[in-house]
Amino acid sequence: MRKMLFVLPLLVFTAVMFAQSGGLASVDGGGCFIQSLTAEDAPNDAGGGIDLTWTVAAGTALPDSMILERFDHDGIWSPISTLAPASGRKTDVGLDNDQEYSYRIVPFYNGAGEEPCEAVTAVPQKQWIHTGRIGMLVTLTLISLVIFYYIEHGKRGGKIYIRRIAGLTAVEDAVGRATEMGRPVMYIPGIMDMDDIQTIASMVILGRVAMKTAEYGSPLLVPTCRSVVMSVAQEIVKESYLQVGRPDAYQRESINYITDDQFGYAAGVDGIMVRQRPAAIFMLGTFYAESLILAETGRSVGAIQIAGTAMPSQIPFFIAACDYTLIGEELFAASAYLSREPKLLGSLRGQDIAKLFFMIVIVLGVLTATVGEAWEPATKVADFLKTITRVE
Amino acid sequence: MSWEVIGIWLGALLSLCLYSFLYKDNPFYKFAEHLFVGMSAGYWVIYTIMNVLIPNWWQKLVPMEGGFQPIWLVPGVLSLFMLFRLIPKLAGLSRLSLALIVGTGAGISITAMLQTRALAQVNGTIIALGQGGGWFNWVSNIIMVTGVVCGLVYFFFSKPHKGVVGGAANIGITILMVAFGASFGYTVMARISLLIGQTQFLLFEWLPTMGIHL
Amino acid sequence: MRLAIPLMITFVAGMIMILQFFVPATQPMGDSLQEWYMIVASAAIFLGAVNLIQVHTHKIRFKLKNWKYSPVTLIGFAVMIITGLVFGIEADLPFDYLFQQMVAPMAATMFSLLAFFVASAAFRAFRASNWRATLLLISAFVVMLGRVPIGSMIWNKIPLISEWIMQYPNMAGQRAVMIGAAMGMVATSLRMIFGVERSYLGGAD
Amino acid sequence: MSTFIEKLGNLDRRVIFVLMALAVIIPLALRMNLPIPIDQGPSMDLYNMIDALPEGSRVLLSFDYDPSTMPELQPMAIALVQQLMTKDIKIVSMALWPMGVSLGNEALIAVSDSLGREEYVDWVNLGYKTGGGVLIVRLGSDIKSVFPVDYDGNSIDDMPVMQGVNKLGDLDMIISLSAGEPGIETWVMMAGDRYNLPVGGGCTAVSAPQLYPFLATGQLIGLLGGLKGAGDYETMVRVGVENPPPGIAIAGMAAQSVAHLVIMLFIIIGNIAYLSEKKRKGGAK
Repeated sequence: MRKMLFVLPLLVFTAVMFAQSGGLASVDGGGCFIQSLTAEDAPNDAGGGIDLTWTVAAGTALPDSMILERFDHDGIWSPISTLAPASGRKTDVGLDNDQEYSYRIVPFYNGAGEEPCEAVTAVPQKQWIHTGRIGMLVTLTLISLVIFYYIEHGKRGGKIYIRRIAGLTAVEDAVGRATEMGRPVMYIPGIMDMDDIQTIASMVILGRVAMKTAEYGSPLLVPTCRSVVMSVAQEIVKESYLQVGRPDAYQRESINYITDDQFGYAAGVDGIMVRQRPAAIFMLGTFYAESLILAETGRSVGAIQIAGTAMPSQIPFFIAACDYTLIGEELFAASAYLSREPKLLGSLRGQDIAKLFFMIVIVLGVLTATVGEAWEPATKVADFLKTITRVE
Repeated sequence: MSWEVIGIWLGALLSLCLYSFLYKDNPFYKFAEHLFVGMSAGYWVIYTIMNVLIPNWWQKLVPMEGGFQPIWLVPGVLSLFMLFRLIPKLAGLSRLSLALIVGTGAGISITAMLQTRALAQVNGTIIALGQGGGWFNWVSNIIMVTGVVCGLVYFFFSKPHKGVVGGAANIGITILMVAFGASFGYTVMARISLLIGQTQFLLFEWLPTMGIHL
Repeated sequence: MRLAIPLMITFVAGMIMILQFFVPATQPMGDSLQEWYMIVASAAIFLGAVNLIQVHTHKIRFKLKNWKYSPVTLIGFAVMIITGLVFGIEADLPFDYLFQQMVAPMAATMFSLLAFFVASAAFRAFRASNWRATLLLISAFVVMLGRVPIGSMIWNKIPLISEWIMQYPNMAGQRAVMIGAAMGMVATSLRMIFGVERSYLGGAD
Repeated sequence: MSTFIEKLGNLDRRVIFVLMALAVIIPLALRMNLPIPIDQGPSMDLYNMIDALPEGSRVLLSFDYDPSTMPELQPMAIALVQQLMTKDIKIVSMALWPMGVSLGNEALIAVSDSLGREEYVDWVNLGYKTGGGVLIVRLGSDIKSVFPVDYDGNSIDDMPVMQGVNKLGDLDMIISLSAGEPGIETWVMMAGDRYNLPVGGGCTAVSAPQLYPFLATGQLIGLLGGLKGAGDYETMVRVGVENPPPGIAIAGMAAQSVAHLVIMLFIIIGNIAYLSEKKRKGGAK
């Protein structure tokens, strides 16, 4: 429950939604070719930026070029940029926070500078809340609360149902079959590094699969595309073999690094497949184009293949070439499904509630937007929902 | 014989070695595969040193204009800890580096995924069903919205897929299948493009070196 | 206890990255953290390099199956490292030449194998075994036709139908997958940051 | 008879491989040429969006691919550069993929020479830096700190094309030619959404479906998908241009068509075999 306390600071941020405008300075040109020049603190930044906008008066002779000048605490006007002689906007960056800066525009006719227009002043400041992301902050806070609530609920022994996931019920059979045939099991954790969430999910599943191969006593091959993934995989598999009481069966050398290169990796793994002929192949993690190269070769050596990825573009290939495919979120449900750990089941329940929330937002939004075409006030709801889901 | 021609021959012969895999595993493929693995691994090591470690770390630790920035020792030490994996006694220290990688990755993912993959997509789905006008757009928009909602129902794990939920999940998986079929069909072209590219190389760059002009 | 410090680092790093997204004032902190993380993640490649050398020298020493090819890997690796260190990586020098003339064509060849695999996978998998498989088959078929000029020569509505499939059912499916997967990623990331999931550190709990 | 058809259903995949190879080699070797009708849609949107940019606008062109996806993306690069330079739009180019720099440079130099444009005045290639999304965020606050010098090592401070360009927000549009990640999606997430810049570009056909949702939400303003997109774009850019250079993509389209037909033929054969087997087994019951 303590973990939920972290949301408090987030809620405080949300509460301080007050506007933090650095003050808008603006002048009207009054006879100058610049009709108006405004300067204001650049919004939603870490400070050091001032937004300038200017419009050029219609009907006056346009200068050949214009120079934007800045007056800072050194006490001199210095040119910072050449502008095209048209209306425009510019953000001056790299300034010191909480210092006053003035700007003016000097017109150039035939190479000679003329009288500048009136100067404007602004003070750059850093912002403590990104105003375009408040809706998302609220959503993230709510989702986090729900997920942590159900994790706690699960830990305290609350009963949570989990539906059948075909690809995962097949894990045991696949490993068993490999043992019967006296052939190895291969586990491919995708081609991304440990900072990728799918790789992390894959590593957790690897722990479970390793327990099965340890129990059944079939060799487990884990070729990896990233060094860090290799060392994490070694650690996890070793731990699993230890837990099942078969530390003697753990073979560090069967978990190795191939190459960081996407297709070099595919070539290497294809080679291992045709030579070692694994009877079961798991492909879980982030995959790109190599997905089908691996899956078709695996298929050709007669392995049972269980694949899973959240990459929408690769799912169709896995479906076509593998016996079982975990689609999108099913990959993330796998660790809960295989381990039946209450906290993971709880987290899954939390994800479901979050999806339900999004479904309600969509349905409500669509209904009100549709009704809104005939009855104006309903659009307000739709607009509100669109606003909170918009993120800058 | 110029370096360019030698290069074309190297590329062409290695390509043919790899294509031989389509028939079956053979010594030519084994040779090319092993060479590919070794060379690409070497390439990435050099690449990492030259493009990441030197400009983004070393040159910040010891800037060219002189001075020494001790703060950059921190990532240096953490990198070293990562390599301690190789020394069993010190392997535990690599957990600190791993923790940094995983923590940063997780933190970036949360906001990026929620923003781009969830909220932006929900936002895009909130449309008026009559948008575009005409019965055809009504039907299309209804299919779209129902598809998204039912697709999400399919991903419900903690509710049995029975009754209404089961029905919706069924519609959901059906839409997903249509989507996957479409995505597969759309991709075929790209895959063939790659083969076209390689074939063009062999036909129009390699064959001419032997005096064969198509 | 041995996990306390790593878990704390994960928590702090994760929270900084979340914070810098919502609090502009903390962006510089987030930027530095990302640079550090990039350095540490990159430096780990040496672990892989050592492993590669170990695996192949082991194969050669014990004359394991196919050991005769291991020297090829080791020589390829050494040649790239040496040319890279001696000549640098600029264009038109040996390192770049070897990459352009050998590594790049091999990558392109492996990639192009997909044209063959797509054909064999489509042939085998796209069978009208039940109505759902039939739908998958039809949508793949129509979109495939819509992508090439021949489709519109057969019937000029085919590209439109294919476009419609991409814009509506396909988009709906993609969105459902994306939103669902995003929830999985958010939940997994949260479990990482708050130390609920820690098996990746080696050893459950 | 039925047994022959059923045998076809279990055809050795190597037969398919041979036919696929022939389907590509023959049209290329004979230089078959089929006309390309242009689709309305995302390719046209991109064309129109660029066409509407005023002269002198600045566009960031990012080459986020490598030689393996050159067949699809290089023709796009050339066609886009052609359109931009013809319209006198300044190009600030860079790459999120290391190999993209030299590929991009080839396209830039080739077109720039043919149209008489000047490096540093009309275009610049900043080169490659690692970092993907992180890099983009840093470009968002300061381009010069990330790229103090361009690809050739010249300081970007003195370049006319970089005058007034300090951060991403100073540009008018971002175009990414992307073969994966980091690429167009990264630009959408890290630049488009954050700095409210229009993002468009081209991608391999494989990644196009997953970018469609971004088109619908307006996060992407236009998209060229694969060789077809490249072919369309080549055709559009060539309209009204005297003596256009030969299109690379158009040549490959014939091979595409034949190869597609072969695959579809196999799907049909597979299904006939499957159905006939099912029927026979059903009849035997």
